[in-house]
Amino acid sequence: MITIIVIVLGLIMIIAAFLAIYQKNLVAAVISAGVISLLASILYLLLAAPDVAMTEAAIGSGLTTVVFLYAISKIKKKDGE
Amino acid sequence: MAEIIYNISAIIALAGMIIALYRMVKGPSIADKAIALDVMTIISISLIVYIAAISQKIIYTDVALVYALISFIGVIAIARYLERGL
Amino acid sequence: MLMLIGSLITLIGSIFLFLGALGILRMPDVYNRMQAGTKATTLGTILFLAGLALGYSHCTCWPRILTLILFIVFTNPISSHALARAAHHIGINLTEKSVTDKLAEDEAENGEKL
Amino acid sequence: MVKRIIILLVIVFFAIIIFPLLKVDPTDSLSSLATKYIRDGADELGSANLVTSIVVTYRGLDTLGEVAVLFIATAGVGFLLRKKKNSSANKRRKSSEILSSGTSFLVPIIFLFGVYIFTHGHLTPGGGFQGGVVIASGVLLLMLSDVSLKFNHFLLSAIESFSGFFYIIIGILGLFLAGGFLDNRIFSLGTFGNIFSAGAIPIIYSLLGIKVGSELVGILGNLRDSE
Repeated sequence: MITIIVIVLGLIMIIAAFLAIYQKNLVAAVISAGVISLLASILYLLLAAPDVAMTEAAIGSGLTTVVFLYAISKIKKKDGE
Repeated sequence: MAEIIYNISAIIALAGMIIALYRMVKGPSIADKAIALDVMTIISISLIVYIAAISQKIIYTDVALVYALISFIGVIAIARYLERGL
Repeated sequence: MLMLIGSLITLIGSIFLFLGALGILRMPDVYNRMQAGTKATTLGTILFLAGLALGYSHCTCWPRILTLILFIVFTNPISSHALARAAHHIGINLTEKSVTDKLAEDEAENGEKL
Repeated sequence: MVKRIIILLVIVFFAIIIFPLLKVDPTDSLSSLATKYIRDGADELGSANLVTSIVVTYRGLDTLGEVAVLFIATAGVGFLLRKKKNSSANKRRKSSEILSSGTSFLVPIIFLFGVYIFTHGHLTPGGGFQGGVVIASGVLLLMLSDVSLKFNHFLLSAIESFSGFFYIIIGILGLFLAGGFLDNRIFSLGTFGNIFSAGAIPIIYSLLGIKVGSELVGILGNLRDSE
């Protein structure tokens, strides 16, 4: 059962990584990166590391998304001027 | 018997996650992708509690608590970026 | 016996989760997808967690699961609302079959973007 | 075409590397140092979470280095981003009623949960970094819902420096009262599994949480208030 979960989550992570690289829209790429860190924390939990899973959950899903979005909005503002 | 039904439930939830991924690949607008991210977050909270239950460790549910309290901030940030309020 | 009841509740919850995911695949526009992805998955998660807490009562304690359910009930509608408002603001159109758009009516009445 | 083939080869290579990890049993072969930590750690330091006692006490100097790295990152962000001269807060769109009232309800819960995470670092998974990130996420929610929120950067840096200062002081106290730098046995170890146990670990983790939280809030505030 655990093996099935690991294989399915790994496949979803690979697809999301491809999306994050090949997408033209930067915000969509940021969302794909968020999915990767979402599933990575479940994999850390399955490898018996709840500390790392909690760090990944707190940083990957909230803070890095916001930092990327701030950076993208600053770049867009510079391009508009 | 009961364990088999629990496993079937987890597999159905995983199938829901794959469908949400399809919407994230296809989704015409950014808002569609953000909805797919929201649904995947909810399903992963369920899966974390399932893993905590079948591996008999209470402390794993703390990770699910962090998820439920923090991950919606990312979706709100995407929404505020879209409406130019960031 | 308790475990069997809990597993059946978890099965119902997982079916709701699956239907929510199917809703965001099949619904015609962003707003319909949003209500499928919020309402159905919130109910599905509540049932899923309650079933697990009932079946594995020796290792998933009730207070934690109740706190988790409360957090999900509080946070999920807020993010969905913010996303719907943003989608309306950037001008994503409703599907052709929809009959009313109260936010657009209010904005036309006040003469500004709310 | 060559690019696609190279990508495919890289994927196959990583699959070969990662697939054996599925069968790893985390308990099968341990080095002698790890065996010593597992055998003696709980009795020696009195912490129910072994990872915490390794991170804070046995490898405490590394944690000090990590916090210093985070501090340098904050200083770099503050140095590189220019301050905005005229405030353009009214150019941003205001948030809705539901978001602001939901925020005023949720932010105290998020702060309380962050404090729970870093004060229970020796009993549950979690600790200073995780609690600090949760507190910074609460401030981030305030920033997202209130467009005219002002930060007092001087107060933030004062909180950050004082918590770092007391962290070092506790480390030096360990040199005199116990076995070495950052030893947690300067207080009594208490009952195994209580909140007030494991010596100085809860105090060190509280200071770390406050420090990490104020540093991350400083980064986010600098990113928002700059051009």
